[in-house]
Amino acid sequence: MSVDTRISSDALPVQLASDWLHASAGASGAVVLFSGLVRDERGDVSLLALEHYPGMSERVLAELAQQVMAVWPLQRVLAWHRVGAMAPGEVIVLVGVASAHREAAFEAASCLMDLVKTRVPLWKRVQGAGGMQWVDARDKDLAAAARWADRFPLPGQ
Amino acid sequence: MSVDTRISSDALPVQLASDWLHASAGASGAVVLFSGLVRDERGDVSLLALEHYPGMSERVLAELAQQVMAVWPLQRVLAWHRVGAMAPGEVIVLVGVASAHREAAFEAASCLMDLVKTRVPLWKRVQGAGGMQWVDARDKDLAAAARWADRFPLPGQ
Amino acid sequence: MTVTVLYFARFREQLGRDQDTLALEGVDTVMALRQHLAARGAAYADVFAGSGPVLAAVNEVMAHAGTPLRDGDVVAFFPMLTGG
Amino acid sequence: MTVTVLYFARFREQLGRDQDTLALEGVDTVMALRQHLAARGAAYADVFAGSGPVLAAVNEVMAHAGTPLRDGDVVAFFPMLTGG
Repeated sequence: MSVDTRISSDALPVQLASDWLHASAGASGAVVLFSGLVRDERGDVSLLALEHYPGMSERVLAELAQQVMAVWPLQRVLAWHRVGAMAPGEVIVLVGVASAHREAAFEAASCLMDLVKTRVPLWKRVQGAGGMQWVDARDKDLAAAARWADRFPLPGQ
Repeated sequence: MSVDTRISSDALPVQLASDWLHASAGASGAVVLFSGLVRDERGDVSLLALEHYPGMSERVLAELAQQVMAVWPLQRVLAWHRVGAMAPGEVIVLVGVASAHREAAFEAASCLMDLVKTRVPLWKRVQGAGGMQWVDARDKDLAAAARWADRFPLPGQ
Repeated sequence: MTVTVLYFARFREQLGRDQDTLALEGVDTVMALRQHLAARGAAYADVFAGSGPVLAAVNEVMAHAGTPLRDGDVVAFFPMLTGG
Repeated sequence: MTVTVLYFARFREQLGRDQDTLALEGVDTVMALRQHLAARGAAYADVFAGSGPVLAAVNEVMAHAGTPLRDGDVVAFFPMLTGG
């Protein structure tokens, strides 16, 4: 069992992520890899910038990956998130898992994405016609993350 | 909107599939790629062989991909299936989609895999300690596919 | 009429052949063809009158028991699908 | 006691700064600190007494209104998270 998480201001190498997940082949029968990309919104977005809370973002991302590993039978979990400035079409986030079973693989990858969107201290803004604008949290993302609330209780002091 | 399906006796190139799905980036915000691999079952399986019904297998796979494209808002759908002899760790099947939204991407990819498992004329056997054995259909796969029965009615004359 | 019958996977192995070309009289549905085949001998009876599920396609489209047969049809019989 | 307060994203921009180091008396929870900050001026009032949600972390762990503060703590305030 192996977890690889990182926050990076460099372009995320999709192939490296894919290769690492496939390297547990034999034990694993299923690999699911999700890529989140900067959408151009039909030309309305020319740049996306992601701010994070250095230190906390890395720690939370690693904890979420470990928690997902504890809920589903997974051989590998990967979560790489980019920060800084990105152009449309570039990869913002890679989340992937390797598992013996495809149901677990799909569910775990989907869950980890929902948690990454709502629990890692990251904030997005986009450069469009009206200048640089902070992106609002979407109710849909909060609802998606709420599905996992019982298995992934929010930390808090 | 673009669909790429194939049945092949050659090794499936994961990177090529990934690259093709990511090439709709900009319009797409989400790529999900599933790889199904030959499991070694802790050493019990040394070889897997897949037989198909040539002609029908290609046609059904292409139809399923088109049907999935019609149900979810997808830019690209890919379904590549290998036939013939394979070793543990090798890729049996690649199913992937590119979409504007991750919920659609996860759901469509998961659905297409369920359909590929139960509707394409393919039969698996494995070489183990007891010789070459045909693999039985799993109730779990049939139940997973049944989830989509209303949106994907079975064809029939 | 004449139909081509294809056998796949376990059925092909049990029958020791991958196809038959049959001249038929009064066999006009998939179910009737299956009964006709079951009477051809022990191996055929095992496949077509046994307890395991028998799937059929006519001209590469999934068929059911009542699917009608016409001259020149290609009928395939096979066990449950196990791809992916 | 002394706490370091960090501001992220929209809050950082609204305040025109990314942190403050504050010497505090009788401010012993996250909510008390938030009220203390809201009284520091117009921009602070907009952020800390406005209508938008304010999230907080104490020493890099998500906190709530009642989370106690201790000397040397690092308290971060930020809007809703929008990664992924």
